[in-house]
Amino acid sequence: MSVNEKEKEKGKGKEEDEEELLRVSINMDLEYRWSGGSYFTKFYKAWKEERKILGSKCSSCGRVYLPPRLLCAKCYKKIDEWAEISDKGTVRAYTVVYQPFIDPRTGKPRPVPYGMALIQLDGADTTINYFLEENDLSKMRIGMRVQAVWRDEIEGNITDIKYFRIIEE
Amino acid sequence: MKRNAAIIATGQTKHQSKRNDANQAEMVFEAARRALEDAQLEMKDIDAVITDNMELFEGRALPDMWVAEGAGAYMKHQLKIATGGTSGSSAVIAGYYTAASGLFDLVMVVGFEKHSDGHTFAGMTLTNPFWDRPIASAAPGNFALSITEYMASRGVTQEQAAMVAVKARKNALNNPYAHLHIPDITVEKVLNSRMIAYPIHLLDMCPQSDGACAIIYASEKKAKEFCENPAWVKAAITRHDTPYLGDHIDRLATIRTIRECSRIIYKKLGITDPVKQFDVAEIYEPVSYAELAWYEAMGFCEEGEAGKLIEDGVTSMDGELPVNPSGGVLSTNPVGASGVIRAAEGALQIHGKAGKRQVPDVETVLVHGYGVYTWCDMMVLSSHL
Amino acid sequence: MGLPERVGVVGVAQTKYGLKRNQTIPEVAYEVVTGVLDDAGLNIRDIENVVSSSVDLWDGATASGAFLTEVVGAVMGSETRVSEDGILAALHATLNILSGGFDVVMVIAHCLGSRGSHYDITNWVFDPVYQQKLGLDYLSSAGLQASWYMDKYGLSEEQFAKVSVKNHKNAFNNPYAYQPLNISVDDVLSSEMLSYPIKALDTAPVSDGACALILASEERAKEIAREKGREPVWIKGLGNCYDSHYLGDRDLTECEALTVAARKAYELAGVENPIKEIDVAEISEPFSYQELLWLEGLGFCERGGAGKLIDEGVTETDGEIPVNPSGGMLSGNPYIVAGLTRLAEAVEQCRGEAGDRQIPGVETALAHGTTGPCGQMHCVVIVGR
Amino acid sequence: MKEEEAVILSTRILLPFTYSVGRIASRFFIELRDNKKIMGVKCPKCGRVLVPPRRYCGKCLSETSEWVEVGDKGTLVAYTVRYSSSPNLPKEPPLAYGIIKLDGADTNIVHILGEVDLDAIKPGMRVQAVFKEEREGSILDIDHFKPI
Repeated sequence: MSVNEKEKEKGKGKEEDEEELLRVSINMDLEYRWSGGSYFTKFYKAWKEERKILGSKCSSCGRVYLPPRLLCAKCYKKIDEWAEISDKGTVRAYTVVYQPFIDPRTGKPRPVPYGMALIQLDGADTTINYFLEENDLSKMRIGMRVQAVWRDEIEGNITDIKYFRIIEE
Repeated sequence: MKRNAAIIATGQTKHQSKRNDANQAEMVFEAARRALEDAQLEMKDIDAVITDNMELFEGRALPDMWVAEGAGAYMKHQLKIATGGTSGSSAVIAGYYTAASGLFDLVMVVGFEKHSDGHTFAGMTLTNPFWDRPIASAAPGNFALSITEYMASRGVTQEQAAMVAVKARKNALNNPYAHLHIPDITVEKVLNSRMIAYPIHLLDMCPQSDGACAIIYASEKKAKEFCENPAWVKAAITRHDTPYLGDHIDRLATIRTIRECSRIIYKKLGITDPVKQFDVAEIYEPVSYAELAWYEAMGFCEEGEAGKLIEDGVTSMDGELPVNPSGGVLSTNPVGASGVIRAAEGALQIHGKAGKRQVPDVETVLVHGYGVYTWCDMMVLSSHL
Repeated sequence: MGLPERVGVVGVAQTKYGLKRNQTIPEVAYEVVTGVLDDAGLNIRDIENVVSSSVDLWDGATASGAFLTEVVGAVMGSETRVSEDGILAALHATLNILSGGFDVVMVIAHCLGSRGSHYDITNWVFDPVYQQKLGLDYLSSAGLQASWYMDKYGLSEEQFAKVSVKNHKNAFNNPYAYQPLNISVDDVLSSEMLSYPIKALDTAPVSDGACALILASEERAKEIAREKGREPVWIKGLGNCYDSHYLGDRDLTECEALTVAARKAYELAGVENPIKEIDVAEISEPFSYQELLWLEGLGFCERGGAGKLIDEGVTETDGEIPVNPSGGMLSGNPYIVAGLTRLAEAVEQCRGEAGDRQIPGVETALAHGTTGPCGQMHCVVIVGR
Repeated sequence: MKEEEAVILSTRILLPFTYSVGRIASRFFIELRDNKKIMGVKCPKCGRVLVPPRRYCGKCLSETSEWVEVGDKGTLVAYTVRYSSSPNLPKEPPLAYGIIKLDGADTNIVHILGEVDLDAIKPGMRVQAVFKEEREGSILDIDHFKPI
């Protein structure tokens, strides 16, 4: 039970018991069409056709960004270089999430618990937050090495990676 | 600034988990009415209204179209600010510029959130669908990641974080508007509460509240007319950073936005020892660990000394710099209102109207807002023009 | 009275409007950011604050202003967001400058209208208690307003159609316009009936785009403009006004909020007889009848008199008060952006740089934006040389 | 880049919202549901009878408290007939909406018009509320207003 629920139980006011207070239900079902633009299009083409992860590389400062993006904010310079990034990386931060919540992509609760990490893929200067195969905390540590486990069918979106698996090197 | 402005009145609802008796607009109305009563003003006296909240938490498009009427905006200048978690503090800053523009004398700012109507965590996961929308894990998950990094780099312990949670909830007992009132709160209780995302226990995290908070600004020429001890704005600043969670390696320890805001504001106001020179701080700490990280970034202690600061009681009610006498975001979190509450609580301390949570002889207050992983708003309020 | 200090517009940029179905928000925004910097002769580091305008439900993401942070150069910079029509972002930026908080502020509005469903999104603007479940959206509510307007003042569908004919024709002179069309009144009248009396060609098409301006304090504006061999265009007056939300509370034929907003703007600008003193007006008309109704609210004629204005060609490019020489919203500007586009067009007219759509000898121009159903909120800005 | 070359992602936002209507609207809906009565509230300051009722008068910002029953009959002020379809419409188009001044109210109410020849709708005509058989406590407990 969350703090909110507990309080609700305890603090159920007298008034609320006596008084009928109504709510209206309205289901949101909104559809949006997102374009990948120049950078996500290039990224997911390489991802799908060549199983490559490409980062945007600033030709000025050399930083390699994931996700790919239009410009380097540090240099305020449009990015037109790409750098190939490994699907192996180092965990910079990790957690196991136990708190359930509704996933607005489905309208249903996302299953918990799941392991999640900020992973710095080899070749990138930023990290990617992604699911871990492991959800046992005792097996996790900062600095551990992980590798992407890909689905059999590559559709060209981020969930083509099932999760990252802890590897020994 | 060319002109000055001060916060002259505040009003808030009793924050709680579920307001069945009032809809969103009615909660805004309650807060606005209370602020008017605080200054003994009528709605017709107000020249401009600024509202803020998080649209997708309750699923509203242009929510001000409905609720700003409750804030008394009828036939007035009105606009809505939305910058994520900083929405409230951004609205507070927007209100300041409005009141100092020379075009408006009395400006109402109202922030609100009615989490029981909506899906806050779901709303927080609506990030870029090409990237981390399927993975985004709302505040607890996102913070948990950064906290494991922070603990590793700073050696902060779960006990020290729990002390922050205890301090907040003890302070909240003095605040009749606070959402969580947990009289028997202890470090053990925090540590024994359910783990929601390692290492965050339920009681390390802010609640989700239904609530609204209003402040009224006055221009320099009007402030004294309606308020004995106006809370003058001495400085206000905003810094944003890139919008991807993964961009911010060691986010809590580095948090360069807060460091930069502090540096600029302290330089401007001649603050060299914030713990001594501020009398109160109202800061935006959605999770216990964040408060420790913000201590370092705000220069309340040396790097890595935040755990000691809380252990030494420096930031408790009877410490040298009471932080969040209101109970903070850890005790009350209607997101769109939370930034406004920080300013309202800071102003109340200067107004001398903070009741049981009043810190004696307050002259200078630091107010802070936080959102979107790293975004920061900061304001300094003073009893002196 | 006038504004306390002068605020100048020193840069404008627009995308070509239309369906940008292959682009992202940052890409669309970047085009106008580079455009406006180039137009003003400034570097991104010269921008002290950014006021953006966008709406989460249109963007389909939470705190969607964050999609702009990198492209507007606000990483470790100052930025805020107004969730309204973009003209309110410009108004707020003006207050930023008047307060003395900033000297150079960028204003930007974006909307990818083709990303989501217009009917769906505008249904979520209506309050969930009494109006949303009726299925109301901007279209149905506009139908109510238009038919009431016809019934009360005897305007006709033909007169509404003439607005559409005029604006689509004007769009041929505007390289940024999406849909220049050579159409007749009959074409409009025989187009698909969407919600009586509104037909397909009476409505603005779905479109995508962005617009940006740079505003500066008097001294800075003069310096910046001088470098480009120009005079700044000055903000002479502005007003913004909010009306009741429930359609049943409003006399939809009187657009009282617009009258109040216009009065404030005229007072500041010293305009006493708008039709004589204003040389060109850019008015947000997502529906053809609204151009006429808003002209009445703006005081260009008596209540019910706007039909005569369109009949007599008063609002044609060679008439006494040219209205929407750009082609207006009917030729395709997205919601949220439209009002800022009107301001950009008004500035271009004052500069004498409006190309084929230039009205000769413009000294004073009016720009109008609106947010919410049936013009619930209106903003009027007067600019001049 | 041509449009067809861009990677496109179709996303949906699916969320079941439940909005509390507040004490005043609850009473209004309960009266609709249980008694087929339409209630308004009176502003203590300006004296207007507000229908549908709310906790505050938007013009005066004073708290309302006095309940007033208004008629289920009224006069049509304005209307539209909606033809283009949308998933949000409570009935299949063409669907007529009206702005209705109920007898005894100072504000209008927006609702659906039914049992009416769509070509014969005229402002000024008298209309009356028709209640749904199964009522749940919402604005749609009034199914529509019909001409009388």
